[in-house]
Amino acid sequence: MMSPAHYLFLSLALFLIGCVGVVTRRNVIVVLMSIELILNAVNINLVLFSRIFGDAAGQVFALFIIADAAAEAAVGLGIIIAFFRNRETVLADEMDLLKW
Amino acid sequence: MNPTLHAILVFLQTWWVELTCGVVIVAVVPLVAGYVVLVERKLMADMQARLGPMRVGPHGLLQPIADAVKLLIKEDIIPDEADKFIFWLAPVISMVAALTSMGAIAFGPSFQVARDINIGILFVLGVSSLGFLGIILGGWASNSHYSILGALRSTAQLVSYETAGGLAIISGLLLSGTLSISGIVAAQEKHHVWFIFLAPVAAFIYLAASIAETNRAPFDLPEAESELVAGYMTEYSGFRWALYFLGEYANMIVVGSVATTLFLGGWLRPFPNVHWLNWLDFLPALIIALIGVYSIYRAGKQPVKIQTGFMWAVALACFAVAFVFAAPWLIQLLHKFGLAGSLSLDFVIPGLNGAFWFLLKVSAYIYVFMWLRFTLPRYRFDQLMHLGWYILIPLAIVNVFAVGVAMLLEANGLNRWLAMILTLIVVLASAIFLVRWHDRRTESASTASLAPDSYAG
Amino acid sequence: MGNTLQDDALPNNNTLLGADELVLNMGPQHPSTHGVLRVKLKLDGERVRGTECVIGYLHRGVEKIAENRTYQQFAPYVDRMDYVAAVSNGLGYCEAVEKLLNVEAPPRARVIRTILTELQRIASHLVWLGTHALDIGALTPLFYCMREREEILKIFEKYCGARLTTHAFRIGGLQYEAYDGFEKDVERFCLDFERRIQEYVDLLTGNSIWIGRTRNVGILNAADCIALGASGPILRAAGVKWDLRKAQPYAAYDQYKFEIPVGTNGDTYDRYMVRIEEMRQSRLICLQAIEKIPEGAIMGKVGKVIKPPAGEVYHSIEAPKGILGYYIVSDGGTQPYRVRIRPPSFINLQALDKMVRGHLVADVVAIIGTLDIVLGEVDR
Amino acid sequence: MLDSILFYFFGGIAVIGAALMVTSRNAIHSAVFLITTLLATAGIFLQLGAEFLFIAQIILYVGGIMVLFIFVIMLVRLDVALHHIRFRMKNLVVTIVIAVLGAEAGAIIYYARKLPGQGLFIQNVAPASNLTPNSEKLAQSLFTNYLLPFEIASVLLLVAMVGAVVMAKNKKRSEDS
Repeated sequence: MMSPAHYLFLSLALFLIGCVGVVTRRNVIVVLMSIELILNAVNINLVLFSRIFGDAAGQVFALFIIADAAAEAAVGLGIIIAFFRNRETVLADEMDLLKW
Repeated sequence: MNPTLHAILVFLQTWWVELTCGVVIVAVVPLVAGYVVLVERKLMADMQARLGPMRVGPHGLLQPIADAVKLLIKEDIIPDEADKFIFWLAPVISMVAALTSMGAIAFGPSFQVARDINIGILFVLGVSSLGFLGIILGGWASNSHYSILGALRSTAQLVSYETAGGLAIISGLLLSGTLSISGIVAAQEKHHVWFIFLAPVAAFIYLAASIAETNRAPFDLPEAESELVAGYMTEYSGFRWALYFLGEYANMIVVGSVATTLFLGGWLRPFPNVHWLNWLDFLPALIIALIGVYSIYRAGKQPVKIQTGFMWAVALACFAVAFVFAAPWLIQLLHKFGLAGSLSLDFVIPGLNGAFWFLLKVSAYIYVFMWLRFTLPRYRFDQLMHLGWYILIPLAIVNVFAVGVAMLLEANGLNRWLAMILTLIVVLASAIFLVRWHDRRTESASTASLAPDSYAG
Repeated sequence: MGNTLQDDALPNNNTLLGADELVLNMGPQHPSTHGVLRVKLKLDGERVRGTECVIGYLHRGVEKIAENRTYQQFAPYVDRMDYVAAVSNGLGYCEAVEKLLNVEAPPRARVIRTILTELQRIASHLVWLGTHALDIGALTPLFYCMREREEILKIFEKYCGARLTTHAFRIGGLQYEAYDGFEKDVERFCLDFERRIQEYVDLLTGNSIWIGRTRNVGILNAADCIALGASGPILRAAGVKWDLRKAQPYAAYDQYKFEIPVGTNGDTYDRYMVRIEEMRQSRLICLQAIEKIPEGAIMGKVGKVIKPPAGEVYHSIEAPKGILGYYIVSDGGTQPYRVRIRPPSFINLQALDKMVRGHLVADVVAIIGTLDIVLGEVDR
Repeated sequence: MLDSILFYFFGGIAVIGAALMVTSRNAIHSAVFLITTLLATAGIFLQLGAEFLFIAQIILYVGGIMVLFIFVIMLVRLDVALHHIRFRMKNLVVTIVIAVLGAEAGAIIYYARKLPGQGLFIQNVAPASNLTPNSEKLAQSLFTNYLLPFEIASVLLLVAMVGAVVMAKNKKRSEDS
């Protein structure tokens, strides 16, 4: 097994790229995907530490995060579809009304 | 010695079985898939009162190769408005997913790439489900209405039927108590029964779901040629199309293997624990030898000389294979006369025979696929969805519970078969209820909803 | 024809995601539009909101050609309209001209005509059944149907040398005497055919998928049928007992006993059942007819040059697909002044829009199949 | 040896895929690259000995969530909006985010090197046998210690599912069908 730092760097890199995606992209769907990427980066850490400490708890939490990501994607995409139906757009900076 | 070379040698020494199996899968499965197509065409022809491919080779035996060559040298067309990158990628995904998922399948006690992976069946399911990314992306990338309709249909269909199929598999897994492929087969050996007899409803649901997952008739809506031309494959031609096609047939082999492993006893021969049936172990060699004899018989009837030669070649190949199957027994025979010295090939018997029985069962499963395809008309999309969501999925859930209850009853001392039959009755009753309920529902719906629509114009 | 795409007044937000409706071009190159029919479908998801048929890809100007041919010369052209039922086309045309000339074909000719026409009806229905089942996804019936149709075509070939576009009849009667063993061939086919029909019925009628795909699909009730002029099995499936063979008998139909099968619902399943039963009835007619074919001449009193008196005539027969009418105007010359043909496929195709609205794409295919159109006849 | 090859292979694919995902203009391409990244991450999980998570990642993430994404992208017809999307490097926020997080990374490297004995670069891990067979261990943990969170997660998924259906369902459609 590689040293833990390697995994941490990998996870950090993915996390950073995800953050950049969230901040820079205007397309809400891609923003959601970037969030999935961030969650995934977190998962790498959890699995890594589960391996280091020889405890399954880390993997259990990684599973919970996957479940959470699924829930988030479902609701997020539901919102996007509802929004698209009303405004015909999926761009973040055009979502500028609190109510329509 | 050069350390890198040494490392490579060590690596090869450790993994050579796996690597060989991998190479065999990648090299042989496309060929096998081609021949599955030939068999399908021949069967279809037989059921439809015609002959099928007869031109290339005796009885069309070389047809798959001719097809492959033809597809390879065909013009490679990418539509102008297509998304070139995805259009290129999609068939590759389909094919790779199908071949990769074969890695965890045990084609016999010793033919397996990922041998000690303890999530074997999940691996097969998960990776083969990646294949429909290829379908949906290909449908999207083609930029054609037919393709996108086919892709949408296939996504909805696969998601629905994977649920039902997954629940059916869970019933089998409950019985075996392990996710590992060899563990499942071992469990069936230990229980002295194939799981299809303990969980027949699950096996049936898996059959239906696997037909739907592989896009075969009567669930072949994503590529229904009379409606959507060719569905997601409409814009594909040449070798890309061939990749899709091979992926589809490889997928059939995968689902057949899963069903065989889970419900049909994997590589076990019929009645593996009954000793007076041990003569069944001779059957593989005998059957293959008989095929060879039949080939010789047919060789004389070939109209062209080269075809006679080809039939002889087939016969000799059959004899060679039969000899390989029979070799361990022959050597035992030689031992009786004190001839063969210390040579013994007994260790290959389970492997070879296992592979034979496994492939035989997979073929039988695929034969059922084909048989249904030639017999049944195609479902309509809404009917397909209703069947999946209103009947198969609830039934699969009920079945999972029933299998659990049956196991509990057995653990509490009830006879296994009694427990099984009791729960089976419950499951069948609920199946009848579901079908009745659904029929009544659609009948009232169709009379109510049709009228305003059809007279709207 | 039919309603155009614009007149559908459904609100836009009724569709999936409120997006524009998808216009799907089905044909002219599509596996199941039975030729070069092009149907523009306006889809909401998979639900059809409107259709527009584009026809004319096979237009050959048959009616105009008639004005430049003598009456005999035009007869082979009509075979090329409904090319799966060429004999029926020829019968209609020959009888129309005979009516114009005021001659009658001799009894022997009329009986042989009846036999051949009924065999042709079976052949046409077999093509329909095979392709219709193929459209719905059943692969095998097609080959069974073609196998039986082959027998019929062999009889045609023996009789007149041609299989498809036969030009079997001549104005005034027949050119060819029935060959030796004609009765035996027909009888053998008819006796065998009952068992064959049972094969199709076994494959399809009770199959729950088939029932699901056809029952309540493409309902066209009696009033609509009459309003649209739909005829043939479509009309009878809606419960109207109207068959020209009984209503205004032609050829030798008045001599034979047969039933007119009718449906109740007017849906695709009823049309299927009606056509299957019609095949059985045709078989019975053939069996009755070959029992005694009257002796005598096969050609009526028609001169070498056909020159009908000035006037007009309309004659219609019950072709396999519906009422096939010929309206011929003569100015007293050797060539018709005007020929107008009422092709059943063309008229029946009008019902398509009404039948498919609200159904799914898969049903469109089933409904085109159940209409039993031949594009050669639609476009002429 | 094999370990490091696998790690760099999967890690490299993951990072490259992630970068391409963020930068590609077409949302479908983004989704494809994200799928690549997720698969590579699954490979990392496998290399870390978490087989069950490996397959859960493939089945749930790639087979479930990403299909949902692709489906939605196909439904909302992004080609209309494609021209508007560009990667705006100039944005101040980007710089700030990258700077802050990069600084954090630097700090980690710095302190990790300083920690004596049990730093991050030292291979001081529990024996792999502790976690094998992995799926049984995971299941035991999940259904004993973490049963309540597990149930809550399932309720969460149910709620999300209902919510998504409610939001995505066209009201007018639901009336007439």
